[in-house]
Amino acid sequence: MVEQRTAASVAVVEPTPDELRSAIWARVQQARNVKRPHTLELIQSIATEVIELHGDRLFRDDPAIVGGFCRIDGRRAVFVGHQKGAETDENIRRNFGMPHPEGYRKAIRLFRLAERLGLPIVTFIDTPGAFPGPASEERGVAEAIARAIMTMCGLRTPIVTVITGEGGSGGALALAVGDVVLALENSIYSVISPEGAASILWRSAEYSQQAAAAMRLTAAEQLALGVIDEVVPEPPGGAHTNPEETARRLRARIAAHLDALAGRERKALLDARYARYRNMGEFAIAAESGEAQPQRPGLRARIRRVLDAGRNALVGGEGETNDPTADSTDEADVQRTGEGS
Amino acid sequence: MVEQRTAASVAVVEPTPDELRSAIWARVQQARNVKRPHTLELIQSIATEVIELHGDRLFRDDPAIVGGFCRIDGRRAVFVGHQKGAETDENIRRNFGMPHPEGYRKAIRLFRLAERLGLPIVTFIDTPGAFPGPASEERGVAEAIARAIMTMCGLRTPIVTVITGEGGSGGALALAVGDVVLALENSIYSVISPEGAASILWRSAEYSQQAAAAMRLTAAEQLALGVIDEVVPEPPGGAHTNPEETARRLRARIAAHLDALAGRERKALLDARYARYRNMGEFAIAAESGEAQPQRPGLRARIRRVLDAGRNALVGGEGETNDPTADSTDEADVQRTGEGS
Amino acid sequence: MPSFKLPFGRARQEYPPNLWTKCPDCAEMLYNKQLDKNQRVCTRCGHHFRLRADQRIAQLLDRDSFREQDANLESVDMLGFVDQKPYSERLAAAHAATGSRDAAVWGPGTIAGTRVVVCVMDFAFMGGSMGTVVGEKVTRAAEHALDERLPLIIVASSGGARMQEGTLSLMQLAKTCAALGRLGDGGVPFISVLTDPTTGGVFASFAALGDVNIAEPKALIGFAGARVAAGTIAEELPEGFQRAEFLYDHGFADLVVPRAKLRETLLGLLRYMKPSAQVERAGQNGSSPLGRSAQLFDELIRREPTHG
Amino acid sequence: MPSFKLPFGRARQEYPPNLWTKCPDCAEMLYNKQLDKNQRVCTRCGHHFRLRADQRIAQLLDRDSFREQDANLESVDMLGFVDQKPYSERLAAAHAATGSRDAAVWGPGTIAGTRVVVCVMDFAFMGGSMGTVVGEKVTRAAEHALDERLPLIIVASSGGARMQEGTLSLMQLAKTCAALGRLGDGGVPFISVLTDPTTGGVFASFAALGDVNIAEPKALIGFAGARVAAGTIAEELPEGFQRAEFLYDHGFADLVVPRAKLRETLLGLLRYMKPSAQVERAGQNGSSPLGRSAQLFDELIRREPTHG
Ligand SMILES: [Zn+2]
Ligand SMILES: [Zn+2]
Repeated sequence: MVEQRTAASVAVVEPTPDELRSAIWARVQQARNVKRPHTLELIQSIATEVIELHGDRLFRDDPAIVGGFCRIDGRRAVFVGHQKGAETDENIRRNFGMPHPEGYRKAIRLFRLAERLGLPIVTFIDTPGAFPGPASEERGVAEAIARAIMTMCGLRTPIVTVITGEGGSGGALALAVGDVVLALENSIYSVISPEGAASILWRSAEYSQQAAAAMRLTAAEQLALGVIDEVVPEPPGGAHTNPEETARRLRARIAAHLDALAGRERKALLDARYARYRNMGEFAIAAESGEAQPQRPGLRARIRRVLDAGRNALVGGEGETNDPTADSTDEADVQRTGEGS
Repeated sequence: MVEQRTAASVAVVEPTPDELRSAIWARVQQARNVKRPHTLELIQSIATEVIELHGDRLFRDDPAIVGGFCRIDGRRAVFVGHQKGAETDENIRRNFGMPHPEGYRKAIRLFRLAERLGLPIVTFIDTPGAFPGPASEERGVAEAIARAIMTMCGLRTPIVTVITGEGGSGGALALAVGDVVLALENSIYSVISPEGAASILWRSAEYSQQAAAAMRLTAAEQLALGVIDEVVPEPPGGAHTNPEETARRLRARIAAHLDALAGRERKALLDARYARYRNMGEFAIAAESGEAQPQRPGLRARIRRVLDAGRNALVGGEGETNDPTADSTDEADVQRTGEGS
Repeated sequence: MPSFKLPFGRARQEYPPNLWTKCPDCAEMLYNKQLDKNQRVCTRCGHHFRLRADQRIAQLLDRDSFREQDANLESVDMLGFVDQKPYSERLAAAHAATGSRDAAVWGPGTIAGTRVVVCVMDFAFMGGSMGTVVGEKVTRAAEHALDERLPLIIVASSGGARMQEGTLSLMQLAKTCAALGRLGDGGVPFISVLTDPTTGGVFASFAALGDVNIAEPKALIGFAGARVAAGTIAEELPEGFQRAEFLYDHGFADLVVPRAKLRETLLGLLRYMKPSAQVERAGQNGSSPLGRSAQLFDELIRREPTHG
Repeated sequence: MPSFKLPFGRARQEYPPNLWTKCPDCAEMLYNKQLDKNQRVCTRCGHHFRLRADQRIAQLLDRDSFREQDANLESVDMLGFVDQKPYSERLAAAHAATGSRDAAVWGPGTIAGTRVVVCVMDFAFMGGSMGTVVGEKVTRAAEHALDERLPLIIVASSGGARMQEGTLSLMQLAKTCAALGRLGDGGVPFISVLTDPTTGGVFASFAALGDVNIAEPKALIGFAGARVAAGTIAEELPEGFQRAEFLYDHGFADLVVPRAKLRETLLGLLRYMKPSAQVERAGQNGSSPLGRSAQLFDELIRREPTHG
C-alpha cells in the first residue's frame, strides 16, 4: 500500500508495512549488534581520563553496570552505564548487560557520590532489561529499579543520558532519568522487548517484528514522542563501523549539554526535570455525556504526523529536513524535539 | 586482701579479687540469662501499642533485630532492638540475638523513617555481638555497623538507648548511639566478650572472669566511665523475676528522657550528641622531655575512685549513696553521672 | 459461561455462576453474597479474591467519605497501536466490560475520621496496566497529598506498564517516582498496599517505595513473570516465589496483612505516620513545581496550540 | 632472633636478618635495601609487607610536605587494666619498641601539590589497635579536613579496638563515625585505604566509610577473626575469605591497588574528589560544633577541675 499524503513540512512516500517492519527490525538488530561500542569503550573514547569505581557497599560488584569518574574535554563528571561484552566470555561475565539489583544499587551510590562532590552525571543505556532470574527477584530488583528512578528524579546535579543501544524497559529507565536524554540513531527504547510484547499480545514470539513496529521503539520515533530530546547520528553503516567517530559526535553533544546545564540554578534544574517527566504521555477528558474530549486537541494528530515522518526516515525517504541518518557536523546533525521540527 | 580506704564520699570495705570476680561474673550471667525479658517482651510491657515493621528493603528481614512503632504513655516513637529468644527454637530463629548485616540495614531504614516522620527513637541493646559467620562477612557486617553508627550520630530526632542485657561490642553500639544511654542494673557493656578478651589477652578462655573484671563491663562501672548516663535498678533477683516491674521502671525513665529531649532545638540536640561521643575516652599530652602530662590532671584518679565505688557496690557494700541494687521509686532510683554522684 | 468441575458430583445447576463462585485455591463453591460479606475472602481456605476499585474503597474508607477526582480522564492511543486488536478497541471493550474509564481511581477520603489521599488500582481494567492515565492519577494523588499534607495510600494491583502506550507508559514509572520523591522529601508519609498481582513496572516504581509496604496474603508480587524468571535460567523456582510471604522474608514488605485486618492495620499505622510539621530539605520541599496539583499543568496545556 | 627455614639449604649466616627479610608468601630471601626500594613489596611474588606510618607517609606524600599534628598525645590507663601485663607496661614497651607514642599519625600534607589531610595507622604499635588516642587523631584529622575543606585520606592498619581501654575504645567507633558523618554532610570527600590487616572495630567504623575505598592486594580485611568465623559455624570458609579481592567482589572496595600505583591512584581520584563549593544541608554543615578542631574541646578540658 503506497499512498501519497501532504502535511505541513512532511511530504514523503509512505513505505509498505513490510518495508517498514524490515527497516525497524534492522534497527533492532543494529541496536543489539555485539560489535557495537559499549559503555566502557565509549567512555574511554569520549573521555581523556576514566577511573572506574566498584561496588554497591551492600552485596556485590555487578559487572553489568559500570561507573566512575571521567573527564570529557576538561569537564569532570561521573559516568554510569550498562555494560555488555563484545566477546562471548566477556558477555557472560557481564550477564549480557542485564543487571542484578546490586548493579542499580551501585549506580545509586555513584549518583549520590556525584551529588556530594558537585559533579554532573552522564549515563549510557544499553540493556535488554534487568535480569529476571530468581536471585534478582530475591534481592529485590523491582525495588532497586524504583529506588534508582526516584533517586535520579531528585538528584541535585545535572544528568545527561544517552541511549546507546538497547533501552530495555525499567532496567534501562533506572539509569535513564535525565535533564537531557540523547539517543544514538540506531538505538531503540521500549517498554518491553519486542519478543516479550509479541508473546503477550500476539501470543507468539514470531510477531516480534510487528511488536517492534507497533511500539515505535526507534530513536526517531522516540524523538517525535518527546521521550528523547535529540538523536545523535551514527557514521554510515552504524556505530560499530567507526567507534571513534561515534564517540566524537557523542562527546560534542554531551559536552554542549553539560555546559548548558552547568549554569542552571539548582531548583530550576530540578523543577525542569520534574516537569519533563510530569508531562510525559497523553490523555483525554471525557465529557459528561461520556464522550472523550482530547486533553490537548490536535496534539495527537500532530504527534502522529511527526511519528510518521520519523518512520518514513527509517526506510530512507528522501528530501526530509529531519533525516536522522544524514551524516553531518556536530551542531547541525541534531534534531530537536518541539514545534519547529 | 581487705583494705580500708577513705576518699571523698566513698568509704567502704574493698572486696577481695575473688569476691569481685565472682560478683562481676554473676552480673555477666544475669545479663545473659535467657529468661531475661528481651526487646519485644519489654516493649510490649512498656508501650500501650506496638506495631512491628519488617525488612531492610535489600536482602532479608533479620529476626535478630526488631523494630517498629510504639506508644509509651501517649508518646509516639520508633523502637529498634536486638532480639533473643527465651526458648531454644526461638533463640535459634533469632540467631541468639546476633544480627547479620541486613539487621543493621533494617535498623537504618527504621531510623530514617523515624526522622522523616518526626518521631523519637528508643533502642534496646541485647546482643553477644554481630554474627561473625561467612555470610555475615560476605554481606559486609562491618560496613553495616559503621553505617548504622554514622547514621545514628547524625539522625535529626532524639534517641534514647537502653542497654538491657548484653552490650556486645560493635554489634551493640550499632544500635546504641543515643542522646541518653540508660542501662539496666544487671546489663553489661564491653568492647569484646569476656571469652574473646581472655582468649586473646590471656590466650585461654579460662580467664573469662578475669577479663570480665578487667574490662569494667558492669553497668555501675560504665556509669562511672560516662559511657552510660543512668543505671535503672532491677527488681530484687533480677529483671526476669519481675518483668512488669522492670518495664514499669524503664517506662518511667524513657518517658522522662523523651520529654526532656522533645523540647530540644535540633541543632543543639545534634551538637550535644556529637559532643557526648567526642569527649569519650582520655589521653595524656607528653611534654617535650617525653614525659606524659595528663590531659585533664586528676580526672583519671577521680574516675578510678568512682569505678572502685561502683565495683564495691557489686559485692553489696553497705551504706553507699549510689547502690544500684537498691529498690525504690521511679525518680529516686536512678543514679546520674557527673560531679555530684 | 465457564465450565468448571463441581465438587461432590453435584449438578451444575446447583451453582448458577451469578450466585456462586468457585475458589481457585480450594475449589470450594462460595455463595456470592457470603463471599462479598467476607470481603471476598474464601471462607474455607482464606484465598483473597481480587477486588474492584470500588469494593476496595468501600472496605477501607469511611462510608461516603471518598470523593473521586479526575474520574473523566481517558486513555488515548498516541502510537496508533494495533496488535491483534487496535488499542482504541481494547479501551472501549474494557470500558464496556468494567464500567470504568481506566485502571485507577483516586481521591481524598477518611479512615475512621483520619483524612487520607487514596489511589486504588483496578485489575479488571486491562489487567490494571499503567498507561498515562494511571500514571497521571497516581501522580495527582501524590501531589495532592503533598499539597494538602495528607498521608497517601496506594493500593496496587497491576500486571505492569501498558504496552499499548509504549515508552509513554514506561515514562509513568519516572513520573510517579518523581512525585513520590517530592512527597517523601516533604515529610508526607506513603503506605503502599500490594495486592494480587503487583508486577512489572508498577512494582518497579511507586508500589515498591512505601514508607511502609503491606502485602495481602499469597499475593503474586514480582518484577518479571515467573515463566520469564524460570525460562531465563534453567533452575527450579524457590517455593513461594514472588508471593507476599516471599517478599516479606526478603525484606521488601513490612507486613503481610489479611484483608479482614487491613483497615485496622492502616488505622494503626496512620497514628504514627503523620505528615511532619516542618519540611526538612530546602529546595526539595513543599508544593510541586506544577503548583497545586494540576493547576500549572492545566496552564501548560493551554499554551499548546489548540489545532495541529 | 627468630629462626626460619632457609631456602636451597644455604647457610644461615648468608642471610643476616638485619640485611635480609624472608617473604612470608613465597619464602624468597629479600635484601632489605632492595625491599625498601620496592616500597616493601616482594620483588618475586608481589607480597605487600606491612609499613610503618612514616614509611607510608614517605611513599604517598610529597617530600617534606607532611606536618605531623598532636604527636604528643599518649594513651592513659583509665581502667587500671591488667591482663598478663598491666596496660601501662604494654604502652611503655610499645613505645620503646617502635619509637611511636601510639598507633596513628595525622597531619596535613600534599600529593603532587594537592593539599590533603592524612591519617596513617601503624600496626607496629600494639597491633594498630584503636584506643582513645587513635580515635582522637582520626577525629581531629576529620575535623581539620572539614574546617579547612581539604580531602581526607586515612590509611588503616589495625587489629581493631584496643581491649585495654574497654568500652572507651568502643566509643571511638562512634566518635570517628560522627566526625566522618559531618565531613560528608559538609561535602568534603574521604578516601579510605585499607591495608593488611584492617579488622574489627576499625573496619566496623571509619575504615568502611570511604566515599571511595581502596584496598591493598591480598590485605586481610574483615570484621571477625577468621578463626571466629570458622568456629562459629561449622563450614569451610570461602576461598580468599576476608582478603582485599573478596571485599572487592562483594562490593565493599572500589579498587584493589598495588602499592606501586597507590600514590598515582590517589592523585587521580583527588582530581574529582574536591570539597564541594557549597554546603548542602542546613543544620549539618560547616564547622564542627567543637569549633576549629580542638579549640572548644580544649575549653571543655579547661572547665574540668584541675584536681580530683
Ligand atoms: Zn478457598
Ligand atoms: Zn614473595
